[in-house]
Amino acid sequence: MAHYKIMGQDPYWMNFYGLMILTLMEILAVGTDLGPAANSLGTEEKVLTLWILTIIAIPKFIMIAAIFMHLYGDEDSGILTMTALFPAFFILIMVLFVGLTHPNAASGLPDWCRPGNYGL
Amino acid sequence: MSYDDPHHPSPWGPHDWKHGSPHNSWAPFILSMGVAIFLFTLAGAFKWGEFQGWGKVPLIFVGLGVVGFGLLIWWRQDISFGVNGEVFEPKAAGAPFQNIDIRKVAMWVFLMSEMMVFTSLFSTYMRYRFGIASCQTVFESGEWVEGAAVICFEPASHLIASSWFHIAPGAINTFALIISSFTIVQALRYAKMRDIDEDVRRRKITRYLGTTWFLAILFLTMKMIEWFLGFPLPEFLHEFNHGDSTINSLYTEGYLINADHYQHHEYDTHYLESNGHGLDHDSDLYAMMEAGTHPGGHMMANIQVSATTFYVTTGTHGAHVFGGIIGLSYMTLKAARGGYTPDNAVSIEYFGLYWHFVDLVWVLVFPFFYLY
Amino acid sequence: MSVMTPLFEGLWDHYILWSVIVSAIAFGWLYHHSFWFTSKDGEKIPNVDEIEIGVFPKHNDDMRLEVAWTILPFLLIIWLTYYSWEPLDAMWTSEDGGVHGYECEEGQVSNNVMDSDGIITSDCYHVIEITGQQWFWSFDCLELDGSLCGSSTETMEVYGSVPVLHLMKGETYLAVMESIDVTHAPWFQHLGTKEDVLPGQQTTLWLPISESMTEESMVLCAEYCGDAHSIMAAKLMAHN
Amino acid sequence: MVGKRSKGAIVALVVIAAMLALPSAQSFPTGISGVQQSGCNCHGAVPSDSVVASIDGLPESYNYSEAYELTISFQGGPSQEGNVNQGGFHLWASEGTLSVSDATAQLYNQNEAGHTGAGNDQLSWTVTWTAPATDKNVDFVLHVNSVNGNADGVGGGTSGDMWSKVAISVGGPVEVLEATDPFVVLGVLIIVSASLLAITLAYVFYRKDPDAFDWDNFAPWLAGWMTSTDHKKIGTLYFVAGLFFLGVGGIMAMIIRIQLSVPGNDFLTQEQYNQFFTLHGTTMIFLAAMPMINGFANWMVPLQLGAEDLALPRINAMSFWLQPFAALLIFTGIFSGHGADTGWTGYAPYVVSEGAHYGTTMWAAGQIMLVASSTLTGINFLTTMAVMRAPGMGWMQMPLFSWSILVANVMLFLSIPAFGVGLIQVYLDRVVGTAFYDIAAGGDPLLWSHLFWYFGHPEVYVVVVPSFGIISEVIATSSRRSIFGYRSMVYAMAGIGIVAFIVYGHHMFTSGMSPTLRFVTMLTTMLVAVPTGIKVFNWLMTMHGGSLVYRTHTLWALGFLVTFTLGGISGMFFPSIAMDTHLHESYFVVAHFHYVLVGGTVFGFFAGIYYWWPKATGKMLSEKLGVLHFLTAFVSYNALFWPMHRLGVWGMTRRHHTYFVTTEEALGSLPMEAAGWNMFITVSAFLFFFSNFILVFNIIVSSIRGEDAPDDPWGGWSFEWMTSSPPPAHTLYKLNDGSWGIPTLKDANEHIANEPGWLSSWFQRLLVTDEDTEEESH
Repeated sequence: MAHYKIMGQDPYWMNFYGLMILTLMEILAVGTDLGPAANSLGTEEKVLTLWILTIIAIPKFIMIAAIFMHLYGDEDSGILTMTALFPAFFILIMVLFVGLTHPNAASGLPDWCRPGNYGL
Repeated sequence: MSYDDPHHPSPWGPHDWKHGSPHNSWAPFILSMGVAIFLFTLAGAFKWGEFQGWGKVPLIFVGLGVVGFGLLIWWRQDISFGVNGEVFEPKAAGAPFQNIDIRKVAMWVFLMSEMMVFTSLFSTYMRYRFGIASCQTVFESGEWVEGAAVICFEPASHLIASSWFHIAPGAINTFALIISSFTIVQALRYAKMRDIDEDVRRRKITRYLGTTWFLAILFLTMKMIEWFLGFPLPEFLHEFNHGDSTINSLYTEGYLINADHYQHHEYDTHYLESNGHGLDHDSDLYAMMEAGTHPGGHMMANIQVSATTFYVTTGTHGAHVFGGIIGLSYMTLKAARGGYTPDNAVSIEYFGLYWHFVDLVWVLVFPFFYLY
Repeated sequence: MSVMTPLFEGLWDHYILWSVIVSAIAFGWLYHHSFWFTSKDGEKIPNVDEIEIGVFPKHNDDMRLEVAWTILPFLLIIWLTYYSWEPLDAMWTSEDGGVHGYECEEGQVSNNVMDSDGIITSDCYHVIEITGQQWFWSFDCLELDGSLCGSSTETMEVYGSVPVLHLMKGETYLAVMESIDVTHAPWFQHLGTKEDVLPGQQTTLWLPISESMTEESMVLCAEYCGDAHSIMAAKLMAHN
Repeated sequence: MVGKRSKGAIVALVVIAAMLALPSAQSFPTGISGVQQSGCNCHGAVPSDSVVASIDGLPESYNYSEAYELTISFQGGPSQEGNVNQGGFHLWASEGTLSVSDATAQLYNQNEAGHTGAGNDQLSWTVTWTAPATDKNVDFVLHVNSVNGNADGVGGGTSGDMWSKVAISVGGPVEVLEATDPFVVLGVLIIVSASLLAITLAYVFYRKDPDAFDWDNFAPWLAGWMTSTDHKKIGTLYFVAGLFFLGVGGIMAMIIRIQLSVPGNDFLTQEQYNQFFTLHGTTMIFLAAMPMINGFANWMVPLQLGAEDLALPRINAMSFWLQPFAALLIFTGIFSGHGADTGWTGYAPYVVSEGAHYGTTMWAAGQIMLVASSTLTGINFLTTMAVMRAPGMGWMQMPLFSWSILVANVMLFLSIPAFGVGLIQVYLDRVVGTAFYDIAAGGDPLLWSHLFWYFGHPEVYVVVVPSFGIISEVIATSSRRSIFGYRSMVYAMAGIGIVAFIVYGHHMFTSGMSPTLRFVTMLTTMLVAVPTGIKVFNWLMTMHGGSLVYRTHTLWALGFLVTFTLGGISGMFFPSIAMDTHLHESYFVVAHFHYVLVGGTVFGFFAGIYYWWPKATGKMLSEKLGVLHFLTAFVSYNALFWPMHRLGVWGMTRRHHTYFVTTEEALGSLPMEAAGWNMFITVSAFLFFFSNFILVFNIIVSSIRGEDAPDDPWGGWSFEWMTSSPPPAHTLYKLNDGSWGIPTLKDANEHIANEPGWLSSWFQRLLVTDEDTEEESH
């Protein structure tokens, strides 16, 4: 249970309002024509949208985990946060090795993997 | 007597919880049997997507029925938990979890494995999303001919994020889940309040759990609409929807796991010309058509992999919501009977952790499957 | 009949050497201790560490020793890694030329040479195509001249009718491979090499035929592919 | 031909019973009228006895891929010389391919042939049938039409014509069991196995107390086992299941070895061989090794931690009961002759192709349940070890066996979701037709390999690490020393646990995976040698200055050191990619993993069984039989697996149902000596298999008239020796004041125990907020 306040208000309500606003922003970001903005940044609309969505998803993620799931402000928050973060390394490995290795296997070994590159 | 604990002679429940564990229970045996029957019979009813006839369907329900029966036993043993102060909530002894409820630690450990489940699904999605050229790219490259299907990746967001109406069910769901996350935390807050009237507390908990249950049902209903049903628009909105009177479901749009001849009007040069949008003048296809080396036409795509990753990932999330509904049904019932007191309010917290986790997954699923 | 390529044999001998050294240390130690530090049942057994039920025993450690057998194996594996890193240069060359250069022009020959480590380098290479399907191999010489590459079939006593790939000694080939159903893998036994053949994706495999290559050798399927996996065979003939 | 389907096995009886109960699932063309394009439009309404059809040229049993010229003819009916038209035929063959050689016959597809317009005036036709390359039972169905040739009347002049049909079946070079519907098979299977189980249970119940035997107590006794949530009872159930499947897997291995004893053997068909090695692997890893580990863990972890039970007893029962039902699903296929034939790795896309047997679906389904079981086990053990250690027992005072179970469960728990998701993808692909591994839709075969090995590599460590724990306990206790380098042992084990996740690419060095990833995993794989080396040297050093007591478990532990070190050394050959391209998928690999999984895991289990048997049952095992078991098993085991290294280097391939040696006349894949070595291996395999019955015999003798065991027969220090042998029904410990309760651990290294190291003090600072520290200091 939360024993603290956010801006003097109930933390659950505040968190709820915050999540609502962020979600609205997400939907607006998708619905709005970001083409010109993307062009001025020298990128595509899709890429810009993805960046906005990712950036909004992070605080949402933290807000739910920290306040609703009591990973902030409780006596046991520290160790439970550590527990929740424990798989991070393994998640990273899976995303790198499974998710992001290109399916069409490259035919060549890059230079940095070659002994010849280091004069060996 | 061979039962492990003479205090609890019945393995069918209910238990006398003052004594703690162990208890004999039939639930594990029956649940396991049910799962096996379900997996076996489901594979009898479909083979490689071909329906094998209705004759084998009742067997699936036998499997589900056995699972349900096992769950009932489990709950029957649990329903007395917390009533009349019969709480058995051991605390952790050793560092670093000292004085944390054991079951809370177990819940977090369980969530670790759930994280890996969704990481696996997301890795699958990333591998295909980045490994297969998107249909838009293939279309504009001109490396296709009318009449032969090309393999390409068509993200569901191309359909879903195409208009405000299409995105509506997903957007409503996002709000539904956030609100339900909030209501479950409210239920926990009232369950923990010691200084209010017992009856008020009972009603508050029941009401908040019931709302959560309702929002979860709403979530799955919206999902049905979005996947299979679609919905009609009131007349004054038609003009905002290219004059169409209905919003098509993904099913109607042909976005299916067996869609090896998928067509979309945006991959049709004739449509693009007649619609005034025209083709992107920078694209190779435009150049090829100008030069007369490409006849244009309607591209056909094999989008089975895209549909598969979409349905299975969001479906796994949906299955978690469904599991939550089953849990919530029991908890609401128990709350209505006054089964939650400040002493065992933690049960709501454990379920809440699971429920928030489902919400967290949606925070990732929604942008990457529905919007991007 | 030798199945070991000079490259494999070099690595193998080196690894065997270190294996013998490591096992000599470990087993010598084991046998010494298991005969030296013993006691008989019934004898009064000394209790040097004052072991007692319910008491976590006294630590019995020695930082220097433990660090020693962390560092020494680490050094050994660094050496072994370096040793087996070298042949990697020749295993996958990048698109822009490597030990096997670029694709041969019409009429050009590879003239491959093997160095003392067993690594083969060539002036250029020829491209051939290998297709796997349940349960036979097909070899395609593409535009290569009959004097460089050929394919035929032959009835072997035990495998029945098998495809035969005829390649020339001194020439280096790059096999571009694809499967039309499930995953297979040709194991060129006397070349000591194999690579999976995947459906829907191309993989490549170097086939440097050195002068010392045996005349005829088997090609087996080394990735389980279904019923007749074990008789999915082919023959490689190396001609002068 | 008909009637040669039985090889005398019980399996065949089951299948025949099932077949009698069910009409064949194969769909035959039923009568000429049912066959479109048959070329003779249903002349005559009913079949006629007077027309006799025949096929000449069919063999009793065919040879692989041989072409047979079949002469189709008929006699009788209205057909006569001089008719304008005389007859027609339609031939259907269930397997192989048909082809036609002249204009009188035509092909509809590779299974169906018929006559042509030009062949209308014939009484016999010729077609060629090419036999399949595998062992099948081939059914032929021939329809013939005898035509009177009248051109009048309605319906193309069919009046007065007659037809008839004949069905013939031909076997392959090796007999094949007929397939039947898995539903019926499972039904029969459940009844048969349930009755066997009932008989066994009744006997055990009777043996328990022969004098007071009373049927009225039987049901409650049985229900007591089936509903128990007590960690000791569930541990025993795990052992029963694990040992049972160790036997099943062993029998499969023996059958495999018979097949491989001589080159070109045909004891098994290819199909049968494929199913046997698939299920041998799956059984040994998932149904034998894992339950045995869980058996040890269930029994010993709570006892070693000084806990009353596991954290979640009912979940624990659930983890167990998922396993027998999963086993039932995994084995479903094999009894219908359609067991999984994918290898335990089940590589895509073969695993989702229709070429893979139907049993593969159930194989995946069963493993999904095992994944669920392992996840629940993981939750339970991780929680138990985190929260239920007795007072005074910090992480760094946990006995090493508990540590090994902790590390194993962390690895298993975090890696198995990848496998579960992969299996669900395969199951969905095979059942509802999703397209994860559908190549035609762009599916990626390597995705499965990645998901599988992301789990598969940690999994092999999961299986072997608990053995490390057992060996650490046994070596220390037998030497009467405390383990050398307790802390480096723990760090080494944790190191193995983490490295396990980043090395899996070495299983895919020849898979077409990105070479960069191959290079990276080559480097990481080399690293595995370091923590493993630390452990081996620490064990050796533990014996230094001790006084080794030779008991059976000591012998097994020393045997483990020998075989595991050899297995570890042969493992170092694989990360060298240039060598791995030759060794991959060869018998060198088989030798290596049997050295670590049998010489490591199973030897460790044997040591554990001899070590903890007195504690769990209260009876001593016979030392004489134990030593005999060790000597026979150790010698035959090495004779069994050591020669396989050489076979692998020579080029003997895994998963091939047979092999051929080069003779003077013919080229084969192996040198001549390979045949002799294979025979030697088979003989050793049987010796090894039967030597393990000494253990079974020892167990039986011990349960009937073994000596009573003291509480601490070997002189160990951890809590399991503080309770009675066997422990009381509700696990509690004998305290110093004579009462029963939860003990407190004292530490002989007080000064060290109270001073946290720099790492733990850093963690402490992270975990404990400032307020708490202040409170403590007050």
